[in-house]
Amino acid sequence: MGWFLENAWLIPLLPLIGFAVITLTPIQRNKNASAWLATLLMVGATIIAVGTAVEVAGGVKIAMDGTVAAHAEESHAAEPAAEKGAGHGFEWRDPNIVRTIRWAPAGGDVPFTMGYIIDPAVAAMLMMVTVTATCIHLFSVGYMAHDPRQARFFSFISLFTAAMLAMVMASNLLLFFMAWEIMGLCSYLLIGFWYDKNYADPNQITPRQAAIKAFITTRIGDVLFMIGLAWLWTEAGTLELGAGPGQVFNPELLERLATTTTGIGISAATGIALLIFSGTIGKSAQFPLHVWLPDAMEGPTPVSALIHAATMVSAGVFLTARTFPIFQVSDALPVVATIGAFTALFAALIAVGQFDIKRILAYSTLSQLGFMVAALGIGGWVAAMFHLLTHAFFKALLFLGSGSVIHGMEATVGHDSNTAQDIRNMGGLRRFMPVTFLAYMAGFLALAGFPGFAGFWSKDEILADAFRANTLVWVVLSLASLLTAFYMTRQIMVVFFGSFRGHHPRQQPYAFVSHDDHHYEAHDPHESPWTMTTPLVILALFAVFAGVVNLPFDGFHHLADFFGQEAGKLNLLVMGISGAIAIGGILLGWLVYRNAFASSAEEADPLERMMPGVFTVLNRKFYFDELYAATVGVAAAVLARVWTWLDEQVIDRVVVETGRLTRFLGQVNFIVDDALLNDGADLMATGTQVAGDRTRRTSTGKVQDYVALAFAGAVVLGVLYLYLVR
Amino acid sequence: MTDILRSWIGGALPDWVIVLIAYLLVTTIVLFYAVGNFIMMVWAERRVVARMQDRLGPNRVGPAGLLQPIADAVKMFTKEDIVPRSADQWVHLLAPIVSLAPVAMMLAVIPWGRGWEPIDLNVALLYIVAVSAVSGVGLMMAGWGSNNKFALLGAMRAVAQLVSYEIPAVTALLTVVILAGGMSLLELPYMQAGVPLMGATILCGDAAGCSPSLYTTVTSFPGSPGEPVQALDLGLGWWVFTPVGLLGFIVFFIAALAEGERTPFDIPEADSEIVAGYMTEYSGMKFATFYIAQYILNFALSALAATAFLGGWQGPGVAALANMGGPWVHVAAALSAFYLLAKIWVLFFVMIWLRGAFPRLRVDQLMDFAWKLLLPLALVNIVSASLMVGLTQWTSAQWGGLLSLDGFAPWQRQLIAILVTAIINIAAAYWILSINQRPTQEEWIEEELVVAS
Amino acid sequence: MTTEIQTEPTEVQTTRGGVYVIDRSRPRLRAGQGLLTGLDVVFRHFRDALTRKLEKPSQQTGVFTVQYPEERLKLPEAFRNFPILLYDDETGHELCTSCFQCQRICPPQVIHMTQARDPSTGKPVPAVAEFLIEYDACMSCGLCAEVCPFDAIKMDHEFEYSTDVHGGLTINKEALNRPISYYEKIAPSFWAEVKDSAMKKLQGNMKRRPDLIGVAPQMVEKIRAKRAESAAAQAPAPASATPDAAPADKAARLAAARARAAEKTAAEASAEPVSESTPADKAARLAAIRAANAAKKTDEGATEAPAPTGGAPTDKAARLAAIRAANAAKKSAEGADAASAPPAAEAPAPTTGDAPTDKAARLAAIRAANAAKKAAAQNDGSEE
Amino acid sequence: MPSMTEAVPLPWVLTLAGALFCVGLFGALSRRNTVGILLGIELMLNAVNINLVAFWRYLEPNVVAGQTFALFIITVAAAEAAIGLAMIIAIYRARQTVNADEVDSLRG
Amino acid sequence: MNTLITILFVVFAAFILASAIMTVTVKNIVHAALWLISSFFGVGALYLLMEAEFLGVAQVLIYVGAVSILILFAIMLTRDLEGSQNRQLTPRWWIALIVPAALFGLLIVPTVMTYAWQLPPPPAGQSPAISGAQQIGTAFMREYLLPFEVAAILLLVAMIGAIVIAFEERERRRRVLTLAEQVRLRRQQRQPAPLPEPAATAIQASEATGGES
Repeated sequence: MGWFLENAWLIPLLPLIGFAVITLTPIQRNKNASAWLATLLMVGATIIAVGTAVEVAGGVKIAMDGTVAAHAEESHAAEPAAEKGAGHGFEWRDPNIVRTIRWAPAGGDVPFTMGYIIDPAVAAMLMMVTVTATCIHLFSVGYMAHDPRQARFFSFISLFTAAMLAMVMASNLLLFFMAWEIMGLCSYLLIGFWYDKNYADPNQITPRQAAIKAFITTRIGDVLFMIGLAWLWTEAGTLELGAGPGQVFNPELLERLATTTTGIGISAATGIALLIFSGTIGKSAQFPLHVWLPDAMEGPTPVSALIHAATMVSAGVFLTARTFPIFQVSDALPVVATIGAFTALFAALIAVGQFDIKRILAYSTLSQLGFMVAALGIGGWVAAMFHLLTHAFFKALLFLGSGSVIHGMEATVGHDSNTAQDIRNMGGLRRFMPVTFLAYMAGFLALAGFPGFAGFWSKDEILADAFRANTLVWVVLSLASLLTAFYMTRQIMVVFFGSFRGHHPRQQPYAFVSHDDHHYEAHDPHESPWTMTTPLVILALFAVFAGVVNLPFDGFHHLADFFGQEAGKLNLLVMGISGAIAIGGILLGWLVYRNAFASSAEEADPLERMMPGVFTVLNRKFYFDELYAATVGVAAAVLARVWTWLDEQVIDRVVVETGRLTRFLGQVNFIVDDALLNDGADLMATGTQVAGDRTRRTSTGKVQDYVALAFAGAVVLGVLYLYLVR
Repeated sequence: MTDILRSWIGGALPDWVIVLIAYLLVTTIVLFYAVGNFIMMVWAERRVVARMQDRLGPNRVGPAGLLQPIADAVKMFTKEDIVPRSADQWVHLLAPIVSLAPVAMMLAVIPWGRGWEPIDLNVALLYIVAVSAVSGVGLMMAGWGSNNKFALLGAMRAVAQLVSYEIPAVTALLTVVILAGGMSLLELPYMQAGVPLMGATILCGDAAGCSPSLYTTVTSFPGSPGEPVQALDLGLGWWVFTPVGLLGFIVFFIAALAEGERTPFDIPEADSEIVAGYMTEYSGMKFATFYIAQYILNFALSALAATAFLGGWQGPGVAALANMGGPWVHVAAALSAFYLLAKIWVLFFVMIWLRGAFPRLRVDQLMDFAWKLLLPLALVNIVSASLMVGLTQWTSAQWGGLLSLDGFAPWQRQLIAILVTAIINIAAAYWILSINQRPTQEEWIEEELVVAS
Repeated sequence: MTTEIQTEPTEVQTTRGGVYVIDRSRPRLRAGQGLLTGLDVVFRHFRDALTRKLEKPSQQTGVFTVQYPEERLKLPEAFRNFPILLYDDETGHELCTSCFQCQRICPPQVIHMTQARDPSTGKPVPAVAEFLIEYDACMSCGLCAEVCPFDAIKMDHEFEYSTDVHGGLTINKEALNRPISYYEKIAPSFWAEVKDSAMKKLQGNMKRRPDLIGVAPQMVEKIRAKRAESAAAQAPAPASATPDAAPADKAARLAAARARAAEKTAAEASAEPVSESTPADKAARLAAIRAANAAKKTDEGATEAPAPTGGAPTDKAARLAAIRAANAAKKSAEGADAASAPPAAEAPAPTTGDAPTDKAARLAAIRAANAAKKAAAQNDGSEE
Repeated sequence: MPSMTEAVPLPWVLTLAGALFCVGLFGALSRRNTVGILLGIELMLNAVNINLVAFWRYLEPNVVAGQTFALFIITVAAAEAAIGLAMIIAIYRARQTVNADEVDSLRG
Repeated sequence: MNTLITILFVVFAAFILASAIMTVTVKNIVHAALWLISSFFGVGALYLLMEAEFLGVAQVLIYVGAVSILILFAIMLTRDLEGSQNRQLTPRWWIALIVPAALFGLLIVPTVMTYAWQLPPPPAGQSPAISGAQQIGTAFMREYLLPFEVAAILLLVAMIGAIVIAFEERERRRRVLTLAEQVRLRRQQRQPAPLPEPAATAIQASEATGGES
């Protein structure tokens, strides 16, 4: 007992070893070897992570001195933490193991430490991350098989996985932030993985532009996050996670934070919480900073699945969940809820108007992350974590499925992402790719919230919490969930049903003239190799059955018990409504899209025919990119102009005028001097000149003379001190 | 030695006279030992190299040519001592002395046998390194004082080589310092008791029933420092058998070849290029002094390599004989001295062997080799050595609680450490060798074509 | 060592004999492997050199040193060092007919000889009276043996001639003579090629040689002893007049062979030589031969002799002739009586000098003396 | 065990160090050759080291600070020698001289 | 024994000072450097006398083994213009003599001699704990960690700086080819460029026509 907990540090270490080995050794010259090495190391990490989770579930706790205590049932898990209202039951539980080493002295009493901490939430996250990462590694072996930079790809995603796991396990917010930044770097590198790719359309965003955009956008949130950490450190003197003395969730400290009022009228806790939440906004692409995530789809599809659907973006949610005690004592929760709910609806609306299969999923991800954030905002901590886990599985599944679809489509329409990812060029794929279709259906039903699937249970729990806490939020989320079902049905209908249109794809407005794609026409889309379908099947199983870990019935709150938090209450009304919403959304989608694009890929979208204006707005993503370009971009340009003007017109002018004035004064002075003061001054000047001439000889330019003089001065001073002063 | 003299002479002389006599006696013995070895080395080198070239070598003077070095010495003594007119007289005169003296001083701290140690210096390793660095001054003096461009070139080459290869040599010796936890040379052979690879980590299970001829008392062994225990001892726990020691030994031995100006690195006296390097203007006894200095340096470096990595005087049977007590201790000492001498001669044979096999390097190759190959390997080896010490000797408290090996038996910890260091060293060696590979033909052809055009 | 690089050599037969082929191709070497391979090769040489000698050409390792004084390599048949003269084992007759071919072709001009004359008639016979070779200047080119039409001169295998005295390396006929069986032993196939023609020519020459002329000096004693034996057995016969006049020592024999006037020979020969066979002695003999040759030439052109003295003497014979002519002129002026006295007085002077460093001077002196003597004698003869 | 502290008074050692320092200073001030100046500076550094070691030995033999700082000074001396000689070589390349009194761009 | 140590100290001191004076006065700069080395040796011996073994050995290693070699190298790289017959002292060497003499006579000697040194009492029985190499190493890793790191960085910076300052830009460094490489290069240069194979051209042609049709 306890071996897995003791050696949990191996979990991030194994992918890190993979990264180091692939990067530093000649194994990088062999594509297959590097891919399989990374995958096998991930399998190892998965085994340890699952073992860790099992041990945590078994209640094993290891104290600092190494004594192992195994109790099957924690006593305090049963008793409700506090009767603060629905869902506000989060309470920091003692972790199962904490192991730290000191690595840098800090100004305060507590030095900075590095180490890992494992509690149920971490264990669940570890399991989720490792399982999805392993599946995606395996998927990538097939998906990236023909890429010349395969070794680099595996090195990057290994590094990313290591950073993500390290972040999850971090015992310390500083370490958390470091891993967070490494993830940001990996995200940048992987979005820009095909950095040499160019498009015919000059307005279409290229991978390298997307990478820069993602990096800079998230940087805004990260900087604010770091400021929040600095503030927290100033206030608390520590960044250790934990509720003990000298740790950030110490009740007295939280109390002090909540009562300290800053100059702008909010409490320190609120300020810190808002700043930390900025990190979440950046990383999880919440409303004002959401623009980078859809463009991040320019990266390889496994990257989209791993980083931009399952793990990294949910790290933002995890951040808020991790620092939830601070949020609890602050007034920031309404902000969180508002932003989350708004993003959920807003992104779902945009998703309706997209044609790129990956972008639809990307906006869906935004929307679902909005769900989680909103759930946190209304205090549904367990619901948020639950949805985070289930969403990771089925969204990774959907992305991998879309990757499989794209992989199949490329056989027909060529390696052009614009063509291969356009759902209008697909259709009827269920005949060609049965395994992908079935897995995709599982993911679709889970995401749409079809009763019985994983997404239904988790989303229902969020909705139930929202219904109890804030009706407005509930309404917004319900709308978003309806839209979710609708756009997913749209996608399914267009992609997998109907007739295959890929043999005559849409004409690209900027397509290259000489295509060498014509010889692909003969091919039909094909099913993907086993390395790609196996992860799909595994993840599909999760998508179907992952919900059972936390059914809203008494006695089935396994996850809540596991976390040691209060379980959500069963609300049959809400459950019925959400089930009806899901089924209604699917029916609506089926009605609208059952005959869409029946004739050709050039046909207009049915929704566009019904409401052309609205659809255009949705398709153009509410013109947010244009808005940012028009506001932030223009503001920056204007600011630059202003500074140029200031520099040229004001500062330079002042300098020039000062010069002129001085010159004028000088002329006046010259007259006075020449007429009045010349003789006496001449004498003085001559005297000075002679004196200077004499003095000048001491300045021989020879260093030795200067040193001799310096020492002579020292001797003189010393003699004065020794013989005269004393 | 002092004690023996005291017991012989007793109170007849004041104590400091006895100490002085003892010192002089030991110095004389050691120097005679070294010079005797020098003579045999000269003979052996000529004979062995001759055999490697399918010749017989000198075999006319004395039985099997054994008296050939004596004849050479007589010739050297009787040759005219020529000092070039434009040479710097004093510098020219002092140079051979300055290059021989430090070499002779190196012999002072080497343990020649079990209990046969001239001086116990607690910074002995550093002392040897420091003193051997002094001979560079002698070479520089020889090169400059001769007022000859070949001599100056040779001296510059010699000193550059000496300084460059000192770094890998010292770095390789640092692994020994890390393993031993100190810089004293006397402790090293005692620490290399035990069995190959595992060292003195196989403990006697039953304290009463362990044969003193097979088991020896070890005080500092991994796991429980300070408590004397009985460990299996065949006198073969040499560090060269562990991955760390092996890599360190290889690096140190190669660097020692360069420091002793042995053949692949005999660039300073490359006779086909710069006549005889810094020795160009020397003849007679001064030349012989340089010659002696060079061979004794080889001898001392071989002794150092043997002591640091090959167990020194340690060998099968020494501990058993010493455990028998009484006069057997002296037998053990003699046997141990023989072991050390045998190791030195094996190393010297390898030097001759290399001379028979390899051509001379170019200067740039020499520097590349030191800085791009030996030094990285030695640095990696330091990491390995630290890991080895940590894995075999640290408690979990010293690891910050991250790695707990407290419950393991010493031999298990040793095994883990050997596996880990072997992996690190092999991977590093492979990596460093692969990045140092010569460019393929296409690459350099391209480069040269660019240069040519 | 993973790669075995030194495969055993295989012998391949070609039209010109067997060739040993060693396969040195090897797979690509990784870093450091080449060094180890080199060490391996060297160690194999070391090991084998301790245990075995290099004997076959196919063998690549083993000691190849030959410890020379104790061990010697078998010399090949065609090995050549210095020339020797051959004589017939049975009859003792030398193969040399004194044809002067070798003397002419010798690049360093170290071969000197005089032709034997019939003492009774004074006519030259196809045999050599004295034959000298200066080994110290010989360059072992073998041209003399090449040109010899009678296969009389051959190249020897003996090469250990080192000495600290140059003059000791001027070898006379007795020292040069070897029996044919000796040469047959060192070069059997070469001798077999020429044996028949050489013996045939020898038979022809022997017929033209009166008495013991042309017999190797070693054999002369033997033959003479045999004859004396047979004569003693029969009766004191008047058959041999010459033996009385010929003294036992070599110089006397040389003089006997050289002299044309029988009555003068004995007296001169006894006066000229010195007791020991010093280098000077040999040098004197050499000078005598040269002078004799020169004199022989003056036989042919006595009237022309003064002419070259006016011009620059470019050729050795001419120079000798000039000296001789000068001396002869002097001697003829002094008179016939004194002609024999000064040479006899002069000749010992250089020979008794205990450090004859200047060979040339000595040679010139002897040569001049002898030439004068000969010229005087000849002048007497011709004037009378 | 006899020791230096009993045999030699501390002021002797300090005087030796001071004399060495002054000799070094003289060398640094008077040499024309730049390398000679460097030699003088090395002597001065050695004098300081002698002082440090002497204070350690006589006053605080249980504290390692004296030796530690002597080692730091040795380090600094090594760095100084490397940089100084590099500068000398650079000056020599630029001006073909190593004479300190010819390098006087600072002259007023 | 104390007398012996006193004598040794005096000898060492005289040796150090004599070598130092020779260093600063001797004409030939190489001789000066050699005298400096002997002075270093004397200081090392003094350290040993003061029972600072590690420091003594380090002195020999660093000063004699490295710094002086460096100095000798520098002298030999810059020496050819500096004949030993040139004037070795600056014209104002008397100033340079007065200042150190005043420093020594007026400041150092009076201060050292008159100050009341608070020497600790001689230990009774055993000698005081002398810190050896191990203690120094521990000190470097504990309380002097920061200075230690700074010294390391200083050395690194000095090394890089020395290289940068003294680096001589060459036109282009050319690798010296071995004989085998030269032969191979020649052979390759001699070979004409390989002609395109007829089969390949045929295929290209057919492709071209196929593309047109």
